[in-house]
Amino acid sequence: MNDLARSPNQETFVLNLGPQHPATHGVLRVKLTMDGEYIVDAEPVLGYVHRMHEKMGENRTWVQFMPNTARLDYLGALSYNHGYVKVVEQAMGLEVPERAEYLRVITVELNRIASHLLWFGAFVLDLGGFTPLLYAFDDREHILDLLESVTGSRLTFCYYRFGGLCNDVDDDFLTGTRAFIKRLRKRLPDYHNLVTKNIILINRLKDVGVLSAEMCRKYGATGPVLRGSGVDYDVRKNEPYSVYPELDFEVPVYSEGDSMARYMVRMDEIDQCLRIVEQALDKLPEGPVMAEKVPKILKPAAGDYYGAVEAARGTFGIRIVSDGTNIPYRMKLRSPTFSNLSLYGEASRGLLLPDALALMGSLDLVIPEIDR
Amino acid sequence: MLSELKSEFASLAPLAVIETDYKVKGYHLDVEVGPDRVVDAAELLDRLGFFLEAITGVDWLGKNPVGNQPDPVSVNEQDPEAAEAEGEAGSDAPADKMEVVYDYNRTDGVLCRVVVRCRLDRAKPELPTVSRLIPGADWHERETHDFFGIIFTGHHDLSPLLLPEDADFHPLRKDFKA
Amino acid sequence: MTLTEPWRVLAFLVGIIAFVALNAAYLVWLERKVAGHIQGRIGPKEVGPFGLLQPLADGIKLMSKQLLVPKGVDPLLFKVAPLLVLVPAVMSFVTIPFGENLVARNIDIGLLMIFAFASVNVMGLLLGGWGSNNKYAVISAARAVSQNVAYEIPMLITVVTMIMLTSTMNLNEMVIQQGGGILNWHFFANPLMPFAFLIFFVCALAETNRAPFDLGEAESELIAGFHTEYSGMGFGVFFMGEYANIIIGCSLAVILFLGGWQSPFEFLSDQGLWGVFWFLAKVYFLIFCVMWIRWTYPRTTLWGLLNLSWKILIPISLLILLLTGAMIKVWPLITGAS
Amino acid sequence: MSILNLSNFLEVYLVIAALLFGIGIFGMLYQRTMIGMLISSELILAAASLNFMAFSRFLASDPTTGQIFTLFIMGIAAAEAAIALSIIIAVYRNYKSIDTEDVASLQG
Amino acid sequence: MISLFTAEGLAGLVFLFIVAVTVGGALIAVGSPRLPRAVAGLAICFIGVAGLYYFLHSPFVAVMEMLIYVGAVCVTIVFAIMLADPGDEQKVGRRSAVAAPVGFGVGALLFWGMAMLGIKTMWPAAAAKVNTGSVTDIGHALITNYGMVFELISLVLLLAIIGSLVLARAGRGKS
Amino acid sequence: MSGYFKELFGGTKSLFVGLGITFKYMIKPVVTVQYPHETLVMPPRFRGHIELVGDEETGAPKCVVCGMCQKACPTNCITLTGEKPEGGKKKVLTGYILNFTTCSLCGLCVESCKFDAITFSRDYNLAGPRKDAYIFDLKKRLEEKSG
Amino acid sequence: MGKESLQSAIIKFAPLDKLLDLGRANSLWPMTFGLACCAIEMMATGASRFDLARFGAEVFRPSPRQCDVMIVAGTISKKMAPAVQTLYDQMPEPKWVIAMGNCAISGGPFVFEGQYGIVEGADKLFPVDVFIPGCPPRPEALIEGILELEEKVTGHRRWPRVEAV
Repeated sequence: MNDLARSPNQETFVLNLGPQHPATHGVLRVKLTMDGEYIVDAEPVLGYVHRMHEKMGENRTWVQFMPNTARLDYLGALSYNHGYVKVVEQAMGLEVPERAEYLRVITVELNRIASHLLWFGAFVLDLGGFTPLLYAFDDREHILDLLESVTGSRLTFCYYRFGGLCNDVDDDFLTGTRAFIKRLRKRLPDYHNLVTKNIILINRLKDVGVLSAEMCRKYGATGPVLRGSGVDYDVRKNEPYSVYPELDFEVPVYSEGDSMARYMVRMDEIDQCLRIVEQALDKLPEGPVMAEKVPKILKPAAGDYYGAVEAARGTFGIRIVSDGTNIPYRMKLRSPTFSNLSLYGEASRGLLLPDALALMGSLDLVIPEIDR
Repeated sequence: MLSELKSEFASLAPLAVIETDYKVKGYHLDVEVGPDRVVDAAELLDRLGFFLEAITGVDWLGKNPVGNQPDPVSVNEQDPEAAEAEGEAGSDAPADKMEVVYDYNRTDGVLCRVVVRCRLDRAKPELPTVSRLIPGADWHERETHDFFGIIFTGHHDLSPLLLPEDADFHPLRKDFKA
Repeated sequence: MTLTEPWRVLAFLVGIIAFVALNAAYLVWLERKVAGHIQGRIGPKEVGPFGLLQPLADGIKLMSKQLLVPKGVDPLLFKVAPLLVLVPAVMSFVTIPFGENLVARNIDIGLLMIFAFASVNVMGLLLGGWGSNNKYAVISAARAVSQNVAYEIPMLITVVTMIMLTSTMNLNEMVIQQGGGILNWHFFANPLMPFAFLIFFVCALAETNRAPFDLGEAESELIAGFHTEYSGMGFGVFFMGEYANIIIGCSLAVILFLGGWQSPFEFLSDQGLWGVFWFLAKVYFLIFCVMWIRWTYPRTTLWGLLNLSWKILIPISLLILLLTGAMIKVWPLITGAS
Repeated sequence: MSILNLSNFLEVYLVIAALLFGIGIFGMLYQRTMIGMLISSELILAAASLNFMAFSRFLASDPTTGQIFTLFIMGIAAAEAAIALSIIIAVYRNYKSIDTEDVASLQG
Repeated sequence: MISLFTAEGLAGLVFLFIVAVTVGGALIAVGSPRLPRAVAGLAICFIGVAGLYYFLHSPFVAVMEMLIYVGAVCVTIVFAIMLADPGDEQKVGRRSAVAAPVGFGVGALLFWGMAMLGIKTMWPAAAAKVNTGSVTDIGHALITNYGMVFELISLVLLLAIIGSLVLARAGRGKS
Repeated sequence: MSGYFKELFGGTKSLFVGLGITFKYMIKPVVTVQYPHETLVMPPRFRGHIELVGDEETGAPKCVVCGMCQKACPTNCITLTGEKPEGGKKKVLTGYILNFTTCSLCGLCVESCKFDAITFSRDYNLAGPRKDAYIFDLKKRLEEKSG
Repeated sequence: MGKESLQSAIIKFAPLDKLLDLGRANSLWPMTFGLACCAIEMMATGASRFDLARFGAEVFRPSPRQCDVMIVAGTISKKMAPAVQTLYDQMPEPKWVIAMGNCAISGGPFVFEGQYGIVEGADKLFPVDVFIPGCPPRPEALIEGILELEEKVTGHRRWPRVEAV
């Protein structure tokens, strides 16, 4: 297979995938050099939704940057909220009430499920199955209803504040969440029967787009992509933050490194997220959701700070540089898919077009997060 | 791990190696090297099993770089405004610098984040690329070049990554005006 | 049947074109409804009662849409291709028996004729894709053809099996042989036939470029495949051709295996219009299955597709051919029956 | 001989076959690409088969003969086309460097 | 005089149409410098020829003509064109100025001669046994009288398949 | 060989299982909320564009023109003007313009308001042919609502 | 009252262009075209809960040649603008544009002084027929937008207006 694609004298042509193409989940453009249906070279071209987040970070106060974090990765907005408040709280030395931390975990994990569900649907859509997308959306709507009842938005949540949350939850949310856990647990087997065990899907994903652990390390890939390659790395476990150490969950790891492994990691993660949410609901303490001593105007001490959280797609790192004023001096957003996508060029070489698209789908791209 | 690393770094003739408070800073070791040592540092960390999480730049136009103060904890404990005043009083005329920051991390369960930073003359920001060694650095360096105009010598393609193909501006420079 | 020939031809043409157009329109509606309900939603509803006027609206829309002939295309090929897809499909209806006496031309080699027309269809896809001067369309056309060629083999082998079994290529005669209740259908003729039916059905799906074999129009890969550059009625004609082909494929499956216009029970009438009813009922059931399959599975790849054809369908269909041959010729010798 | 029952006269077919033949010969000389010549040769073969068919229909004592000849011609022609085309492709591959470097406009 | 509104009249009309399709297709096939269009013309011409066969009471051969020529030969040619990229066709196909007139002359001459031959010859009266177009007859003939030829043709086809496979492979491997 | 058949049968079975699942969902009731005919109830915290809150008795806006919301807004979509009436001590709101088209619905303005003078509206289905229809004069809206 | 009015309109043999308008208004095929956050809400609108299919508008065509309406869902960056323009130009007449979300209306939250990367509104590139504000708008708002567009095409509204409460 590969020797065909590599021989130098082949007649190749350039196929421009995107910037508007159904498979690129937004506006990524991939310049493919093809020999027939084999890919000789793939070069992602980024920047079609570059929205200047880092520049905006230097123009707004610390609090005002909050809504931007939600628009970086609109599928897992709360993870990004969380990462941002975490690093600022760390710089300011703010204590967060326990209830707030538990609620952060509950909402962030619900958001992660929503993100994975959407990925699941969109991935199967890439592979040509339309129906699972709508089943996933159906479940996702329930999560969005829950989150909307708490945060007021469906997608671009702006819920966390430095030192806590902007709102407490009510009982309806708690019972609703429990009901949702029950519902999703009942529906997951259907997903597996309909999709995971489907022979067509297995044939398309098994041994397709194999990424080695070493390659992931070289490119800095994180999240389910890395865990699909057999590396047990999850910021929630390795660098415990929030109340994750008090919750019992596993990090699914598959060692095959193919698209199927990445698929399985995410599907298993949904299970684990449900476990986390359930435990957090059980342990949810009473109390305030906002720290008492939060200064009106935030001015972190001069210096730089780094914080990382496990977002749905991998490690979201945020480096802030403060010069001691109420406006950040520099804000660097390290988005996981930026690194995850950077290995695409090498990984897709020699693949067939549909396999390359399966690989791209399995990386779970959210383009605005890459372009920032 | 940390002490071991420190001794390894000593061989690179770093400008500063500072152990930082992870709880506040979010990383363990802050190393400053000269531009000629960036690749050596990358090689060292790569050999020890680190991966490159991100590369970024900071433009210190008309300011003295902050970031690796000797004791961030003590700085934090002080009145922040006093610290700021002190920082400014420390030197009279700030030399315009451009800083490149490399974040390294590990995935094998050992919690150790290393920051390697390199300060360059803002008038001529050039340093060697590490993308030959760590392919993942490729895009990060291109992005840093996009935003700051920092030139990574030896990089195979520094054309704009996030900005339009014909962009000739560097928006994150502090003197950038649209 | 006292009509003179020209009137017969005219009646046939009008009838078939109306049938195809109406079916294409309402099968799209049905497909959208089926898809909707499979996915827990309603589907077209607001345009007319139950959305029944939806096809009409779509038709009006498509017809009034600007017909773009993009730059760089070969205008002749670009315009001829949709016709090459639709016309053979319509022609194939000539020999399909809708009822005992309701067949436009009872041709002896009807079965072969349908395959001959089907092969023209391939030409249409190929020229449409090629004429569009669009890389996606070209790849799609190449895929569609290699797929069609690969699946013609197991399909023809299965059909040869059926010809051996029935010793005729006349479709009406085949149906007549299957009279007398459900158990006389060829589907139950021997234990191998269900497998033969399955192979035939899979091949029919592949030949008509339906999911999960719709590689030619794989949206996530090739935008809209060979009809990427077609707008308005050009696209509409491709669509009609596709649905006409589905009807033909399902009709053939019904005629070969499921008893054509015969009623499933001996005591229920298959005379006159009842025959048409049974025939259409079976055909629409199979079409429903086609849709059901489309909205259930992900798409295969070209590789998977060829593997399926060469590694599974062709060996098994050959095996069925051999065993059937043995059953017909050798079994009587062994048992001594004539 | 009315214009509407031309189909019942042998001569009509012979003229059509001759026309096809002439067109084929013209194509052979006119077309310079190998595929073009192959196409022309197919026309010549079609002309020959048409003659066989016509004679078989109108003159032969055993009407299957012509049909069978035509079938054989088809077989040969198919084989010939396959071989010719694979030769053509091999030739193209070896003697032509084809590079389609033009980057597509934003299609789709 | 046959009226247009009878079966025969209509058939005659269809016959004329088919002749037009055949000749038109053939002209497109040889006259077009664009290869895909030429193949389309060829396919159209073969559809016409199939129609002529039908009028010659041989539906089986007509159907085979469609199946083999349109479905197989033309598709193969289009495939070959795709593989060999016709964009550069013009470079190869530099045709000399005399090719067209000479070709036309020779073609016209041959057509004229053969057509005259066909028309002027006094053909014997139609044979008593007119073919009925049944498949059974052809089948019988194929495996009785022409069994040997049938086998030979199979052999030729097999060799053709192997040969083209070898050729195609070699072409790919060498680069 | 046995692997071949195992895969064949396993695969075929998986296909039929999949068909069974879609059939199950097909006969289930639909989940669609038919929007213009039936509507969802927005949760109490739903964030639409902001709206001025009127005093219960007088109907006049509760806003005291402190400008906190304007300052808190990350995208500068709020412009408010006020003037001191002659003799009056407190500022009175004269105009409160919300450019909804640049709003990011973050809610920082509502949080920053110490007087509960602004709140989120329930408008969740805005759409229209004119762009400037979404530059709201909130004061006017309030007056229309109360008056 | 919706259905009745449509049927009666057809029965009365409305003038041809009125019929054409009715056909077009009830068969608005959007382009599969998402730019950013709003695209997800656009998908949600097509999904089971809101089901755009009821209005015959769920046929998301990936090829611009087969689309009637382009839903600009998200931020148009300056790098993307030429591509969006091309797509618009590739659509055959008659065509419509819906600007979904604040970014597509005016650049949304990404407008600030000295911004260098985005186009401040789709109407800077081509005429826009319907604007749907929100960040992102709820799926109902997109349905409302489609209905608004139908109103614009046919000149009257077949569906009840929903007042937010």
